[in-house]
Parts: sequence; C-alpha cells; structure tokens
Amino acid sequence: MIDYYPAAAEIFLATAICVVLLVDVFLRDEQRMITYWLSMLSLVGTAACTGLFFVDESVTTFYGSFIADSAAGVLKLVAYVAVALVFVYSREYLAARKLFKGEFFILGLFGLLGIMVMISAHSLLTMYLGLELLSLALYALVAFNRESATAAESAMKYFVLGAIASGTLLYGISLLYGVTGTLEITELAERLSGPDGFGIPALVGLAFIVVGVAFKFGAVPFHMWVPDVYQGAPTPVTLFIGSAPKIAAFALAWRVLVEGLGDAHSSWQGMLIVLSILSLAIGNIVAIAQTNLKRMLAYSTISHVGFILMGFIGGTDDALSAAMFYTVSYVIMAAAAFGMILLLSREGFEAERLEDFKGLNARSPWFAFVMLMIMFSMAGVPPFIGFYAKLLVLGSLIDAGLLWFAVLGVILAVVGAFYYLRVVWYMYFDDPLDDAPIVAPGSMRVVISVNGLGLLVLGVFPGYLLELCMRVL
Amino acid sequence: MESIYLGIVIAPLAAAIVAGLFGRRIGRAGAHWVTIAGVAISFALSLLVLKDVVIDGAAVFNGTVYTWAAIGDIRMEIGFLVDHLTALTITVVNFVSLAVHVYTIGYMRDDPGYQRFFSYISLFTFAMLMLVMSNNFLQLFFGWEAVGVVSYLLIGFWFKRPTAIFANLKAFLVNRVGDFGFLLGIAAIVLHTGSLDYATAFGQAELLDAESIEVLSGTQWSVLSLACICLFIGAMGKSAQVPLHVWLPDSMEGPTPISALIHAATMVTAGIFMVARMSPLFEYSEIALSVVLIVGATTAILTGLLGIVQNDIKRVVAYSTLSQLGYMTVALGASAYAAGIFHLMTHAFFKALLFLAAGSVIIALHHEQDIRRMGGLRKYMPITYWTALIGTLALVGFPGFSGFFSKDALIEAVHASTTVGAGFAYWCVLLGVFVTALYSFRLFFLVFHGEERIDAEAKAHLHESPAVVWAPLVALAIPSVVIGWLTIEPVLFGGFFADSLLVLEEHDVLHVVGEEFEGPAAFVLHAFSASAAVYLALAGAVVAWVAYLLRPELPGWIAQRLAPVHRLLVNKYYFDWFNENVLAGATRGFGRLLWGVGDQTVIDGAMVNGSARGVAVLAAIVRRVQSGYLYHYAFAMVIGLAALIGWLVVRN
Amino acid sequence: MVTVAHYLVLAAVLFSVSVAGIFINRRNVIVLLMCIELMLLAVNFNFIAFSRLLGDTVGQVFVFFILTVAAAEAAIGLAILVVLFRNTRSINVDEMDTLRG
Amino acid sequence: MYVPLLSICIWLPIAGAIAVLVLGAQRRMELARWVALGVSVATFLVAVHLYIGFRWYPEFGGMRFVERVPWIGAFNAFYELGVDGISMPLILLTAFLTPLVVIAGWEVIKTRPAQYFAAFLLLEGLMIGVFAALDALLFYVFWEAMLVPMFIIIGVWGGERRIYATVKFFLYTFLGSVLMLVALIYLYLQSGSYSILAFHELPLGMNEQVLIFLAFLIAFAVKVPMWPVHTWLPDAHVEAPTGGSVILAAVLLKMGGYGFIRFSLPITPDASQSLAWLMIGLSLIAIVYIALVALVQKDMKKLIAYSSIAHMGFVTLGFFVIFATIANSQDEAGAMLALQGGMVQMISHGLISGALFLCVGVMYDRLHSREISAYGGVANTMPIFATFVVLFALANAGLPGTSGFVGEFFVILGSFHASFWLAFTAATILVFGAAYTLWMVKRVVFGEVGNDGVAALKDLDRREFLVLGVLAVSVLLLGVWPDPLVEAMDETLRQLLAHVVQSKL
Repeated sequence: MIDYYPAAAEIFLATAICVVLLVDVFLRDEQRMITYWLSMLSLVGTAACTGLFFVDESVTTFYGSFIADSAAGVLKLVAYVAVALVFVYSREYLAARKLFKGEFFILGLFGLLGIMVMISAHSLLTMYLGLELLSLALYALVAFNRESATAAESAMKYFVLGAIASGTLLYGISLLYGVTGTLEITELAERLSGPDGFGIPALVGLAFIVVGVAFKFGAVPFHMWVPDVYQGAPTPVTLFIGSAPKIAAFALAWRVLVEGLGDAHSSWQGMLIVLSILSLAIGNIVAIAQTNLKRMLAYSTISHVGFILMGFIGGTDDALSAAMFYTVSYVIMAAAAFGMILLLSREGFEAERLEDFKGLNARSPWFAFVMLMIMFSMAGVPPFIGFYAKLLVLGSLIDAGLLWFAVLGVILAVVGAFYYLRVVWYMYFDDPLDDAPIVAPGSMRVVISVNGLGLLVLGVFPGYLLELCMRVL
Repeated sequence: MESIYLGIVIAPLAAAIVAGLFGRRIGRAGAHWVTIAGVAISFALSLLVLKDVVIDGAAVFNGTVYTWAAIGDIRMEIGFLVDHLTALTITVVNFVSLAVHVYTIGYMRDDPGYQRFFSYISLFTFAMLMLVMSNNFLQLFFGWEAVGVVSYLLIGFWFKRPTAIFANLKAFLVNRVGDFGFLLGIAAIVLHTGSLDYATAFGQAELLDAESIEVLSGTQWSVLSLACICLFIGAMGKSAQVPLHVWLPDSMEGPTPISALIHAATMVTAGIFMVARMSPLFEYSEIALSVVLIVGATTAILTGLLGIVQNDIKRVVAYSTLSQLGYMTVALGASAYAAGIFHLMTHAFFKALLFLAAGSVIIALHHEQDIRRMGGLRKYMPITYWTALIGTLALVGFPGFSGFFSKDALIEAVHASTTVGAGFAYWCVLLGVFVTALYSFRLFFLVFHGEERIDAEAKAHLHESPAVVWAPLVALAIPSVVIGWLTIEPVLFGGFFADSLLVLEEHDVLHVVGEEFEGPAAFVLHAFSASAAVYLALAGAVVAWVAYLLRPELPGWIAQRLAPVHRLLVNKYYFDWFNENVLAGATRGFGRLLWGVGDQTVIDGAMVNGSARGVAVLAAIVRRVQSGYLYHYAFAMVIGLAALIGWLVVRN
Repeated sequence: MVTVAHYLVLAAVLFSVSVAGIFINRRNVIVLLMCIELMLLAVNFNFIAFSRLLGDTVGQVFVFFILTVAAAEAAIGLAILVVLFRNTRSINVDEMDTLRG
Repeated sequence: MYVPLLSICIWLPIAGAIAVLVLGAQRRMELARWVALGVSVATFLVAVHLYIGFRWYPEFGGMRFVERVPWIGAFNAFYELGVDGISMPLILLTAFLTPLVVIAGWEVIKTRPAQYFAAFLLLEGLMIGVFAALDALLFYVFWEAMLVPMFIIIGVWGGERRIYATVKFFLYTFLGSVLMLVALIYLYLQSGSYSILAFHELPLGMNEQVLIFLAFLIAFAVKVPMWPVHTWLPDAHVEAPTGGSVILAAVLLKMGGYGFIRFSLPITPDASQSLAWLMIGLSLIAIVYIALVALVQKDMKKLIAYSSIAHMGFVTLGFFVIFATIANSQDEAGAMLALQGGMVQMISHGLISGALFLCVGVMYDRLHSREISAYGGVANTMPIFATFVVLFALANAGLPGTSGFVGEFFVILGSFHASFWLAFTAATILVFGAAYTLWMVKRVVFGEVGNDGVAALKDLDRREFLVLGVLAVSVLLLGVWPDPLVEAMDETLRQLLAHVVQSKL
C-alpha cells in the first residue's frame, strides 16, 4: 500500500495548481488578483501540509522513489517562502507592464512543484522528473513576456543549454543504471559501495551527472546561461530563477552526489574543487566589468555557487549543512536583491542598470539601507547572514585540510566585494539621476523591508537557522 | 622645605598660566605684575634655599613629589634634588630671570604680544628650574626639552618675520639632534642600572664602566662611555657646541631679553650644568672626558674667531656666548667641574648684562642692530656705556672682574689636566683669550666710541633708555664686578660643591690650581706675573683699539689680504651651507624619492592600483568569452565535460 | 551478433553527434531542437539496452518518461522559437547575440 | 544589582544611532543632534564608571566585567565580553573621542547630518565591541561591521577623491581581515570554541604558529598600518571628513595594535619570537621611511596621516622588541617598558592625531583647502587656534610633558636593550618627528598673512574651543601624569609578558 502522506504537500500543490489554472481561465483581466491570492493561498496550504506532515525521521514511499525527511521539509519551507516573495515582489511590476497574467503564477507554482519533487526525490527517475518540471516551467517563464526580443533570446539559450544539461544528466543516469541496475538512491549507494562498484563506466556516469548538477547551479564552465538569462528574462522571472531553484540544485547535488554517489567522494571532490575555483574566479572578476545590475548579480550568483560547492567538497555532515545554510541564506539574499530592482522599477522604467541606483540614499534612505544590507550580506561582511554562510563553508574547507583553498576563496571574495561596494557607493555617494518617487505598494515595501532586515537579524542571531541546518542533515 | 621647593617651581608656572590663558583679561600691566611676582617669589624662596644649604649647612635633599609612572620595577618619579649645585644655580637662574622680566617691561613696551611674552619667559623659568632641581633623568629630560620648546617659541616670537621662524625651527631641530643623543644616553643608563634616579645611577657608575655593549659589530664599548658620550651629545645641542652650535647665532632673531635670559645666561648653560651634575658618571670615563674637552676647546676657538667678522651687535655677543660655552665645556672635560660652573655663573651675569646693554642700544636706535651704523654712543647713553664696559671687561677677563677669576682659574685647570687632548685644549683656550678681547673691544669701540654713523632720524630721538631698562643693567653689573671676588674661594677651592660633584683624585686639577691659591687679591696679582692670559687679553684690546679707532681702514685691508680666510669666517665655516643644502636638502630629496617612487609608484601604483587595474583588465578580457553565441556556450559545456571525464580517467 | 556494447557505442555516437550538432550548427535554431531530440534518443538507447541486459523493466519505464518529457520539451522549445521569430524575424543562431559579455 | 556595563557601552550608542536616524527622518535635526551628543556622553560616563571600577583592584590583571551568554550554539560561540588592562584604556579612548567628534560636526555637517551622527554612534558601539569581545567570532563580527559605517562616512562626507579612498580603505582592510578569519576558523577547529582566552592556552606547533601569525599579521598590519600596506591610510585620511579622520586615526588604527597584543603575541608566542625581526624591521621602516615621506607632503592631512604611520611604528616596535630585550638582559624591565610604551603610544596617538585632524578640520571648514601652501600666518588671525596647533604639534613631536612623549620614551628605553642601533633608529623620530610637524606649523601658522583667505579667518568659536580644549587638557594631563594609565595596564601586561615568554612548543 502506498503511503501518500509523505507527499501530501506535493499532492496538495498539484491539485491546487489545477484549481488555480481552471479558475484563471474563467477570469477577466481585471479580476486577475484572484489568481494571485489563490496562488498565495496554495502556498499557504502547501506549507501547512508540509508542516502538518513534518517528519523527523526519513520516510520513503512510492516504492522508494520518494522520500520525506526533515531536511526536505525545511528546504521546501524555504522554497515556499522564496516563491511567495517572488509573487509579492512581482505583482506591481507585472501589473504595470500588462503582464499580470495567470501564467506567471501557475508556471511559478509548477516550478515550485518541480523543486519539491527534486527535494524529495529518492530515485534518479523522480529527480529527473522534478528537474524537468522545474526546467520546463522556467523556460516558459523566461519567454513569458512575448513582446521582448531579449527575453525570447535568453529563453532560447536557456532552453537549448538546459536541454543539453538534462540530456547529459540523463546519459549519466543511464550509465549508472547500467552499472548498478537500479535508480533508487539508497540502493544505488549500496551497490556502488561494493568492491568493484566504481569502475570506469560508473565514473564516467558520475562525470556526466556532475555536469548536470553544475549546470543547475550555474558553476563555471556550465554557467554560460546564467548571465544571459538573468539579464534577458523579465525581472520577476530573474528573481524566481535566482532564488528558489538554487534549493533544487542543492537538493540535486545532495541527493545524487552525496547520498547516491557518496562513496566516490574523492572522485567528485576534485571536480568540484575545480568548478568551485573557476566559479569564484570568473564570477567575481567578470562581475566587476558589468554595468547591468541583473547581469552583475548573475555573475555574483556564479561566485556564490563557488562557495556553496565548497560545502560539498568538505564531505562531512557539517560541511553539507554549511552548504545548505549557504543555499538558504543565498536564496533570501537573492530574493531581496532582485526585489529591490522590482521595487525601484516603475512603468516604462527598469531599474536594472547600476546607474539607476545612484543617489538612492537621497531618494529613500530606508531602501538604500536595505540595499546596503543586501550588498554587504552578499559580500560576506558581518553582522549579516552572508558572513556566516561564508564562515561555515570556509570552516568546512579548513576542516578538510584544504587551507590553501580557503585562503584562495577569501581572497577572491575580497575581489568580489568591490562590485557590491560599487552599488553602495552609487547609492550613497553619488547624486540621483532622477528623483521619481518610489511607487511600489505598501505590502511590497513591508515585505522587502522585512526581507532585508531578516539578513541583519539572522546575522545577529544566526544560531537558530544554523542549528536547524545542522540538525536536519 | 619640600613645600618651598615646590613653591619655587610652581610660582613661575602659575604666573605663566595666568598670563598666558587670561592675558587679555588681566591686561598688559596685570601680565607683567603677575609674572614678576611669580619669579620674585621664586627668587626669594631660592635665596632661602641658598641660605639653608650654604649657611645653615642643610643636608642634601633628595625627595619625590609624585610618581609619574611605575613600570615593573622601574619607578619614574618627579622629584627634587637640592644641594649646593642646585641651590646656586636656581638662585642665578631666578636672579637673571627676574632682571629680564623687569627689563622686558621696557623693551617690549609697544609689542602686541606683550602678555604672551611674559607668559613664555615665566614658563621658561619654570622649565629651567625643573631641569636644575631634578633628581632624576626623566625630569631632567622634561626640563631639558621644555626649555628648548620655550626657546623655540621665543625665538619665533615675532612670528611674522621669515627669519625668526626659520631660526626657531632650526634651533629646535638642532637641539633635537642633541636630545636624540641625550635620550639614548638616558636609555643606556636606565636599562643598565634599572633606575632613573641620579643617586642609584651614580652609585653604579663603576659597574657600568665594566659592562660592555656591542655598538658596531665586533667592537665592545663600555656602557658608561657610550652613555656619557650620548649624554654629552645632548649637552652639545643645548650648550651649542660645534657642530651643533649653528642654531645659537640665528636665535638672535628673538627679542633681546630672550637672548639675555635664554641664549646667554640659562638655557644654553643647561648642558654645562648637566655634565657637571653627571660628574659621578663622567669621571669614570676617560674617553668621554676627552671628547668633552676637545669639543669644548674647538668650540671655544672656532666660534670666537667668527665673532670678529660679525656686524650685528647681537650676533657678536652670541658668538661670544658660544665661545664662552666652549670654555665651560673645556673645564668640564678637564674635570674642573666647579670651574665650569663658576664660569657659568659669572658668565650668566656679565653676558646677560652685555645682551641687555645691547638691547638698550637697540631700543635707543629704534631696532637698529648693525654696528656699522652706530658709534659714539657713549655721550648719549652713559649708563648703558658704563655697564657695557663692565660687562666687556668681565668678559675679556680683566683682572679683578668676575670673568677674570673664573676664566683664569679655568685656564690654569686645563693647564694642569692630564686628560687626553688637554694640551690642545690649553692652547685653544689661551688663544681664545686674545680673540675674545679682540671681538669684545671691537664691538665696544664700534658702538660707543669713534665716529657717529647713526641715521639722522634715529639720532634725533637718541637718549638713554628708561629706568626699567637700565635698572636691570645696573643690577647685573654689580655681580659682574664683585661675584668673582666673593665666591672664587669657596666655589673653586673650598669644596662648595663637595656634595654634588665628584672628582676622582687623579683628575683633581682644581686641587693643583688651589695649592697656589692664597685669596682673591693674590690671585689677581699672581695673574699679572704668571698668566699669559692677562697679557693676551690686553693685546686683544690694543689690537681692537688700533684697528677700529686708530686706523679704521686696517680691517678692510686685512680682509682683502686674507680673502680666503675672511670668506671662510664670513660664511661661518660653511656649517649652515652644509646643513641647509646637503643635510636638509638630501633629507627632503630622499623623502621625495621614497614618496614618489616608493609609495606612489611602486606600492600604490604598481601593487595596489596595479592589481586593481589588473583585475579590471582581466575582467574585460574574460567577459569576451561570454560571446553571446549559443554554440560557444554549448562548446564550453562540452569542453568542461570532456575535461571532467579526462581528469577522472587520468586519475584512475 | 549485436551485443550491448554495440548499442552503447551507437548511443554514444548519437549523443556525440547531437552535441556536435548543437555547437557546430550556427544557422538554424530548429536544427538545435532536433539535436536535442536526438540526444534524448541516444539516452533512450542506453536505457533500453541496459534494461534488456539487466532484465529490469525500470529502464524501459524511464524511457517512456523521457519520451513524454521530450514531447513537452519540444513543445516548449517550439513555442519559444515562435516567440523569438515574432520578435526578431529571424531564427538564426548567429543573430542571437544581443546578450553577452 | 548586576548591570551589564560593557553591553551598555556597546548597545547604547547603537540604539542611539537608530534613534538619531528616526529623528532625522522626521526632520527633527536639532533634537537628533542633542540625542547624539547625549548618547555619546552617556556612553563616555559609563566607560568612566567602568574605568573607576576597574581601578579598584590594580593587582588583578585578568578580565573583569565579564558577561557571557550563549550566542551561536553550533559554533560554541558566546556573547562574551570583558575588559582587562589592555582593552580598558582603549574603550575609554573610544568613548572619550566620540562626543568630541559629535560636537566637532555639530553645524559643520550640512548634508544628511542625522546619518552622519548615526554613523559615528554606530561606529562607536562597534569599536567598543571590538575591544570588549572575548569571543573571537564576536570580535570578528564587530571588527568587520565597523568597516561599514566607516565606508559610508568617508564616502558620503569625504573630499573629492572620496570614492577611491573609501573603496581602497574597505578593500585593503577587508583583505587583511579575511585572512585573519581563516586563522580564527583554524583556531576554532583546533580548540573547539571561539574563546580568545582559550586560544591563548592552545598548544600549537611551530608551522601552525607561523601561518597563523602571518594571517594575523596581514590583518593587523593593514590596520596599524605598517609599511608596505599603509598606502590606504593617507588617502583615507585626506578624503575623510574631519570626524572620520579623527576616529580613523584615533581608534581604528589602534585595532591593529590591539590585535597584535591580544592575538598575535599570546596565541603565537613562538612565531612572534622567531618573526620578531620582521616586525621590528617593518616598524623601523615605518619610523624612518615614513617620516621622510611625511616631510615632503604638501597636504596637511596627508602629512598627519604619514606621521600617524610613523608613530604607530612605535607601537609595533614596542610589542615585538620584547623578545630581543629579554634575551639580552635576562630581566623583564626593558620588555615591560616596551610593552607599556606601545600601549601608551596608542592612547596618546589617539588623542594627538585626533586633535591634529580636528585642527586641520577647523581650517578646512573656513578655507576649504588642506594644502599647506594655501595657508601661512594663521597665527595672525587665529591666535587661540594657533596656540592649540602649536601645542598639538609639539605633542606630536614627542615633547615631554605631553602624552606624545610617554610612549616614545618607554619604547626607546625598552628597545635599547635589544640593540643600540635599534634604539638609535627609533630615536630618530625625535628629529624627524619634530622636523615634519614643526615645518608644517611654520608654513601654516607662522609667517606673514599668506593670502586674503587667511586674512579673513575667524578664530575658534566656542564649540571648536571646547573640543580642542578638552583634548589639550587630556594630552597635557597624560603627559604630566601617565601613572593612572600605566598602572591600569601594568598587571595585565606583566601577565601577558609572562605568558608570551612561555614557549608553546
């Protein structure tokens, strides 16, 4: 008998999406707020399901292809929050551009479902399905503004590269399947741990899977889509791509690499070190040359991915929780950062160039301060949460004896600090280019303020989140 | 007694603070009254102390006022040491200071910085007293630097004059070079004896001599000698010994009362005082004594010669001061500390007198200082004339005047000394007597006698200075005449300084001189029969008379004939040229080099901004990889995949 | 005799061809979509061969899923293509370079 | 009743900063100013109270007023505060200067004054936090967080090249700090906690020590700053607003010295000993090289900045000369002198350089130039001000009787045992220090009135007089009677020395 309860949230969400979809079909354009609220309600309901059926021990179901454990619960909850933030931040922007359509929310929820499936995947098949669910939703979202040539271009790039990546991942999966005869992750690990588990075929399969993981994260050299998509996509979509899917990427790496292929740690550790260094270097250095904030944040993402990978390199449980903590804090930071762009945007004006932030302190000291917190948090300056994220992953590296890597990492972080500082200096030291007031609605102001302050509060009291990450993994 | 000692130093300090901070409120009269009162109290108290120490024979006082800092076992304290040396010196200091305070009322009458000036000189008095009364090196150094600072402020008193502010900076820096050595000397002593107290340090002098320190690799120096030489470098700065003498002539840019008080009577003698105070250390270091002796002798003769070619009335006196300081130093080097101090005392009176007399002339001529535009002032300024004559006679060492006693005893002492360099020093000081007489009377004749070369306008207002100006002259003239008579016996031969100065038996030259001493009058008579110095002085005076009164064209003729020598003297042996162009120039050039090349080009340009630029360039290059073409992106992925597989295969 | 190895090699060749097709083709976006389909088919070959070798049906089930997803993917790909064409009047890969750097 | 005084010292200014910002947003500027002043003065009073309490038991050198609350359980990190003889004076200095900075900026700051005052209050809390933290993680948080307000201060209220200067400042210090972070993490992994005092006791091998020492060195050397990582300082100083320069010179630089004495020496004593030559060499370069560079500066603030570097050279010299001193003399007198000298120098330099920057600020507010050549004969029109300038200049030149002398005196005495030439080189500051400071005074303050601008100068107003007067009194007081300061540190330093000479190997 299949136990459905562990998957209650997914089932609920899938149902809810169908309901929203149906309702949306019958709505007139001016009633679109109903879709919005229904979507939010779905999120709340999903969260309730997750909370209600939260398990402390891990439970597998659907014949071992689905797992519910406490880490999955936590990751999902973070994903709900991220998606909810996306919806809140996007509403006004979309409305101002006549893009306030049901698709956005429905696709977003589908993406979230994909993320949830990935988080709870306990079989390579489930993982693939979740990944595709997420990816297809994202491709569509990127192209969702049908009037935009850049959006279409970036969607096409994303689509092609994403397809290659999932093809590669699949190829890797097929090799592993051929070697072990199973797709179920625990079993896979067991079969590979045998005396001749990791032959060349399995290792080649591993390499293919690493490519898939790296692509999902956006690690160099599988990062090429990131800047173009971040820049080309409508900002709400960038916000979406920049936040919640990172959790999915973390889940992918965690479930497949750590849990499934943990025995080959020494093999993929080296690969991840290279990817991590390249990501840190390329991300931080190229970001300096950017003038478009979205693109700059894309490169910043790449550098953060370098840090997240450090957690996987360590290999211990603590290191993994470091990576999880980093992912979670990055999601919160990225949501806030793109939220700021949305906040400053208004009809006919995209606040996505760096110059658009000039003199923000004169226009709105509070939001300048919020952006300041976001930037310093991303740069890893205490007392913001980004600092602890870096602290943890660096600690895991040093613990693993990779002192040189830690040193290299912090030096590149300093290089990277420059472009975050540049945003702050534009906001504080330069005169504003225009004095238009900020038009965002109150709810968004409040939420983004809370989001920004959260970086500080979590930075001053990081203990709770930290212990949570350590306990669940 | 302790409160009296405190009173001595605090009275002028309090006066200085009142005059300085509330100068505007208390007005000009208030400023001079409060400071004069402060110094007068101090003077009265110091007389009391002198009586207590000399007549009542009080024991040496050595006590602490408060603990300045205590680090580990080293206690740094502020305290007083009162013995004969202290008592005598504070009395002289206070007396001269009081005279100068009074004189200043007249001299600075029209100056806008009146209150400030009084505040400074009172502050100076305080600092000098702290220096003299100190019982430890810390306070000594405090006083030492404090007098230097007040001197700095006073030389630059007329801060609008470019020459004045140049001179004060120069004075401070040259003094700092000396202090630099002084501090090292203190460091050597403190670290090797574990104490800043004189008593403790002196007690370990012989031990120090035995300890050695490696200064240059391979050479072992006695700590004591090193310390003494370092300390003496300090004295060279403050007491303007060659080659650190260059600041003193320039310091004449300050108002004349300052020249009298600081740059003749008190501060410049601090070095002499200090070496005398340190006699328990210097005595054990033959090398240090020789250094002292030779430096002093060189200064005495070289700077005296310069006095002959100067035309500024104050500068002549200043070079004379330098030369006399050389004499005192020679005495120290010959272990005739008492003679040095004795000369210090007589010099304080007559040199202050000469400066104030010069000041009187300067006021009368409305701040004209060039002696070529003076002459024949005798009949206009009788009091100044007579007092200046007394000062001059005392300076040249005319028998019976105070300078005679001190100088003659000093020369005799050097003659008797066996310290290395004593022979050289003896000839220097002997020759110096002639030179002294020559420049002194040259000055005297050119100013007071001969043709009147004064501006008509100045002449119209020419008259004797007011009483506040001449009264101090008279007050100083009296001791300039009699102090030698009165004090030579106890001070030099009567063991007056027995409690403060230490002279080893083999160095005790004054004892040798004293064996023939049968009272001051006999000393005078004896000089006529046995001392070359008296005749040399007379010769100098006669030459001056011939050259500047009888045949005024003679000096010019000699200058032409001895042009290279004359040029050397006029350029002051090129010391200033060397310091300004070579030392200061090289330092600034070096600074510019380090800044321009080291800091700006290499560190900032290449390393800091260079790396920033490097990153920017790198970013510009690397971003090109992101070409925008889908097939490049795909290709990058394939390369990445191939690399990963290749890495795995190679690794296994 | 056709062995599993032959299938695997065929799949590898197909995979390589499709990847090469993606980065060698500089003209038409539609060719890219075809390459992607080809890539998925290569994977399918692998799965079926392994499934057969191992006597395990999971691999074949996977293939069904892949086929379904491939269909969805093609749908979305073509939709994006339409959007792209509507906006730029071109489906030339070479001209998709406004986003770069 | 138990009152967490140290926490009050840290959080009161931070709360004050928020209050000032809120008031500023409501355009109640006058009130905001007074709140800023009130908060900073209150903090100072609390710090004074701390100091008085501290002095009750001078013979106890350990940590006092300790507060310990669990903070991040996962790291075994505590919110742990405490002061000993090393941190107490620095906290007092910080709390003393902030009200002065607030007063100095009272009406001068026209753009966004509320943010200005808030930034300084925030900075004050964070700086006190740095000195009070006993948990390395907490220390690091304060240490880095401090950069943020300082970055803003220089960038918003700075001069023309402020952006270059502030970014340079930030990145330089950030680079140094992150390497320290790596070292701290390493120590945490070794000891299992972030307690600094536990780090002190942690046995470490020589190689570990050297690496940790070097990591610390980079962090602290940048802060001090030591040659050759000093070039951020002149730029930052020149461009910073007056208050920023004051705090930068007076307190921020001290963090480097504090780091050396709190971290480098006790945690890596053996590495400190074996690398002391390097530290001494760099210190001497700072003293001589930088002094020469200072001599040729044309910008007053730059000159004072370079002078700061030279003076801070004494701090590092004092701290690291102790090994050679002990080796050569067999007793600890010289070493104690050197340590004390370094500490006193930090406090004194804080007062003097702060005062000098305020002086430049006074002139800058009037003529808007920092160039030496733009002035001349200031004494003619601003006699009271000129008096202050000369006083502080002399203090900067190390005149006995001012605080500037004390530290230099101790260090020179202390280093004599190490080597004559060491003391000799260090003592050149006497000449060079006087040369560059007084030469500047000569060109700025003395002489004929240089130009119409100078002719129109107004002398100090009451506000400026108050600020400079308070500093003048403290400089003199500390010079005439340094014992209260020295005694407060003595026992702690003695224990430190005893700890440092004990090899960890």
